[in-house]
Amino acid sequence: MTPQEIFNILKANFGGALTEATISATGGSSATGYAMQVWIQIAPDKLRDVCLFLRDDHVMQFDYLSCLSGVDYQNGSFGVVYHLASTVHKHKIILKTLCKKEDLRVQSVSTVWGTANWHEREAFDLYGIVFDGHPDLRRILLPDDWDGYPLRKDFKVQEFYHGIKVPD
Amino acid sequence: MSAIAKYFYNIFHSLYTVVVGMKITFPHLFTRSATVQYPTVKMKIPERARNRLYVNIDDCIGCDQCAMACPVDCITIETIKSTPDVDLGLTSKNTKKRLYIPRFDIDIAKCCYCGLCVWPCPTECIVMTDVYEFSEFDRQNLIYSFSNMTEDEVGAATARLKKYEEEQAAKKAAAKATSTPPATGTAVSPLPTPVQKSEPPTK
Amino acid sequence: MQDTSMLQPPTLPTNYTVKHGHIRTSTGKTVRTEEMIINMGPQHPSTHGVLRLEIVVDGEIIVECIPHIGYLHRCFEKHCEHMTNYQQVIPYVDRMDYCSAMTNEWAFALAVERLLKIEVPERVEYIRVIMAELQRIASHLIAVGTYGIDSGAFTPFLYTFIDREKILDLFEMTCGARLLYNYIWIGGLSHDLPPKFIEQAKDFISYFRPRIKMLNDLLSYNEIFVKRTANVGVLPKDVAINYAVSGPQLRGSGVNWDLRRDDPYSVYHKLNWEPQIGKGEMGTVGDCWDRHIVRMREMEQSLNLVEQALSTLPEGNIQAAIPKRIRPEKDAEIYVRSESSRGELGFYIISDGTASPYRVKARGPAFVNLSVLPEIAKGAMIADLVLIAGSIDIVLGEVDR
Amino acid sequence: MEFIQSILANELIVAIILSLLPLFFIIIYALIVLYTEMKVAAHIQDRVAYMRTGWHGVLQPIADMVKLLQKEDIIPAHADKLLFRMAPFIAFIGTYAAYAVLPFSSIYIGSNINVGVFFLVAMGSLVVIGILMAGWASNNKWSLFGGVRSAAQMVSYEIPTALAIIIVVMITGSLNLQEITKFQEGGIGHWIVFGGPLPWNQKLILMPFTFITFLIVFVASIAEVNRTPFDLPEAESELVQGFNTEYSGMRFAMFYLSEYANLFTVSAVVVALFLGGWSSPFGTLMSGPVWGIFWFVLKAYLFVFIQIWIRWTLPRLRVDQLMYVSWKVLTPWLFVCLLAVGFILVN
Repeated sequence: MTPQEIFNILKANFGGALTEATISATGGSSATGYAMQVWIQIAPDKLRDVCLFLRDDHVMQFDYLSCLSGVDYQNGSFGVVYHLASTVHKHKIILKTLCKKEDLRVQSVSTVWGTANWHEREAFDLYGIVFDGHPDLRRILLPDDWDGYPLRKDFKVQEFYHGIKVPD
Repeated sequence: MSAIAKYFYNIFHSLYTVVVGMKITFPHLFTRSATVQYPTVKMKIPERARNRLYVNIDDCIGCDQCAMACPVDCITIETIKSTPDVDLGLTSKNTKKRLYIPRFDIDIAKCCYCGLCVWPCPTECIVMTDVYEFSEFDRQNLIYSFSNMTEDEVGAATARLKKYEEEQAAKKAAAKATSTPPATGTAVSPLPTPVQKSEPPTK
Repeated sequence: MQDTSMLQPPTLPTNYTVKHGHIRTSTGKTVRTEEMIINMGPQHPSTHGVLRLEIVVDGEIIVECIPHIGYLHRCFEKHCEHMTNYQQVIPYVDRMDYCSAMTNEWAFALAVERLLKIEVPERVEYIRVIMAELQRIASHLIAVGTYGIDSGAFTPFLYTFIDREKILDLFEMTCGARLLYNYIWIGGLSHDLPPKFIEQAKDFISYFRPRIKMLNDLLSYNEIFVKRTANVGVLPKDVAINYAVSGPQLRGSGVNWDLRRDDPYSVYHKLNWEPQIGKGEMGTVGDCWDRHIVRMREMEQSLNLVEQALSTLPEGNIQAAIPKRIRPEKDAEIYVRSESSRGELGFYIISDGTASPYRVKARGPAFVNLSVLPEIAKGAMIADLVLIAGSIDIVLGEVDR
Repeated sequence: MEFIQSILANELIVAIILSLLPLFFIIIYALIVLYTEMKVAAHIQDRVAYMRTGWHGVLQPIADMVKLLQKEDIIPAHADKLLFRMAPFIAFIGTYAAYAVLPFSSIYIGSNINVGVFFLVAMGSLVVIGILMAGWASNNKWSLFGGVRSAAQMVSYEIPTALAIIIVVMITGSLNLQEITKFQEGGIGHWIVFGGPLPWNQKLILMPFTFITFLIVFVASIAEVNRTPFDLPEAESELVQGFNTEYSGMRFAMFYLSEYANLFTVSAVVVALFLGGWSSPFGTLMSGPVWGIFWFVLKAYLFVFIQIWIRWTLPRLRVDQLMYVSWKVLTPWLFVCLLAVGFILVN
């Protein structure tokens, strides 16, 4: 199933939640792997229902969340990108959600896919994106009392950590 | 299999596999050892081995390619332009040398031995030798400096360069009537977000 | 009086209260029992690196297991954003999963090549298959060797390392390094194969095939090892897919999923080979023994792949397609996955038109495979937890990035 | 031991000398076994052990001992000081006491008591107390595990050893080890492993049962000494180093010595009971008091080699599997052998 068909089915079921799918004419799908520049953008508060539908619908069956990554777009908005795949139908889709820098709140999908638990904790740890409904949202890679979120483009390393000089 | 048969199978099978395991390890008592007594016997190193860096400073034209290619920035080079009247001689590939190199340091403690500096060097003066025993007691000794210019040579070169530049500046001041240089450079714009509207992103 | 704050038991971050129970002894007296919180790691002989498992133990049975990672976090993704060109990221990608550096390099090079839409010459594809499959054997040898030590048999570890030395000699002969190669570049390779490579590789193949059978007899089919690993740490098929587990761990649970075939890249479709799946011969499907035997059989498959690739190696210039300046177009982004020895290794790259990448997200298989550990470790014994963690074959460089 | 008594009139000095004689044997023997274990382990794994200390590493055991002796032995902060210090010596007493009843040769036996074998089993359980004390006293969760596991293991493997001894005693008719060995004198045919010196018709039927008992005692003896595949108490990969995690220096050396001494004791017991202690396998050829010591030590040393060989081949069992083997496999089979031997001997 091509991304366009998936987008149409989603538009039929969820209408409002979907802002749009940028199916780029020029991008097109490269020989194999993910189509470049083809993703479906979803509002952060409708995320969990869309993902539940994507996973449980027998036509789609996106049961494999391959990768969840946070991105800092440097102009006041952060994105969370979901790369989904289906081990049954072997097709793939990319979902994106955008949230303003002031209130970084996205619905957690860790109840939909178990792997999202650690991926979301990493996104929180490195970007500060808060995932509502995450069972145990705390830092995963950095020490618990580290301040600041390192992967943000405007991150300044703290001078001392527990009295230890942090090399710049 | 009924429980009793399984019980007996377990016993005899484990005895059998224990004996099989021991039959495998026994002949190893008599096979030659795969280890080598290191300091007395040294393993042969293949000729492409990437270990310690060596720079043939005579060939180096100070182009800074290797310093830019290094992922960990462990090469620091300083150069002084030479005045046209001085002839610095030719490199082995007879390209003209125009820069003095007072300082060419490689911090081998930081080097990750990836070999990315060897690839872009135009005169192939930086190579990776197969010396792997170069540990030191003091980390400072691991900073290798390959430049062979003495202090006064550096002083002389800078003095000559300064004098030459003053002459140029004076000549340019004399011919001040020409037009002023144009403004250059544009700031690199940050990456815009995927646009809200549905038209595809511009190429 | 030294500060005792450090001495009280480690508080579990989650709201876990230690349960108390009562046991009636034979003399009729009731004895109060209490669960114990133990730190297995970050410095422990069998956590395969700096992984800290905080386990709540009732006697020998594990009630709760919480992994703490991040002790080897080297901010790989932040480094990538400061590199002056894409080629400089390759040495960093090597250091992510240092046990199978070749497959890491290939994953990253594949992603950037697709970003730039470069077609790589045929000879480079075949050499990459040879190198990646040899690296898969070397990585599985480490996994199998350390798994032997976890279960108590020290000797197989040294046999596997003798074999691994032969593969490392092949690598050192080709690209000069034994562990972190920086061999697969974007668009080609750093060196061509030396003249003696093919003949020495063929010797290795004929030497190594009987060694796999010997290792199987010594370890895999040994009844004590089977008793220790069968029906231990069973990972059911749907839980595995839900946790996006990949690689030998997913195939051990009976899911026929191998990215070399299901998300095809390079010339794997031209070579005939078969992904190995766990069938639950010694216990239930998806137990530690299945994961172990899948790795052993995958080594045989990799041997066949190397043999076929060596026999049909075409000629060509391996540095023809290396771009002079790598500048992907603005706002281009791509996620490419490939099969590293531990599972699906994916790179999500966003470029902003300059020579340095804007965002690189590395999806490490070990990081995801480890997240399923608390799920399957409940109810196991401490000796089993060691084996379950060993069967997941984690490398902390990749877990922490 | 009348020979020594006749030289020195005083009774006390004789007792001291007699009690110290095995100590010298143990120390020399421990160095030899340390060297053998190092070399056998190395060659099984296709590597050579130490080659620098002396010719082919001959002086390495001495170097190890000197290192352990002069190393500082640390006591953890909140350890139970008294128990912590006493544990290694209690463990060593348990093994060392067994040397009193081992029949080295026809004229030399520590003390020719007629409950020899029974004394052996009793002393064996002292080691358990030592290890438990070490496990509890070092205030470390891992060593607590090691101590508790070793208690469970040692207790449950003393049952098969005791049962097997009953079978041997039934055949030979006496508890005194010297009698048992005399009973098996006269060549390989008379050893209890092959049915003992009974008439042919009884011997043939008895052979399978005594051989099975021999195998079971050998397996139980490996468990008694905490060697792979039963080395749960000091399982490197799970419990870091089990009960001796917190020990270092002199105390660790004491545990080390008691482990190797125990290794010899247990093999010596198996040899004395089943393979005709100091009797030579060729009947009268090369048999006599001095040859007796040679045969006894050689046979025991052969078993020590086999245990080392097993250690570097097999993986380790889990605690519940360990219990399963002892209670569900070894003990029932021994009851079967007991009944069979009893039935055969009666008629």
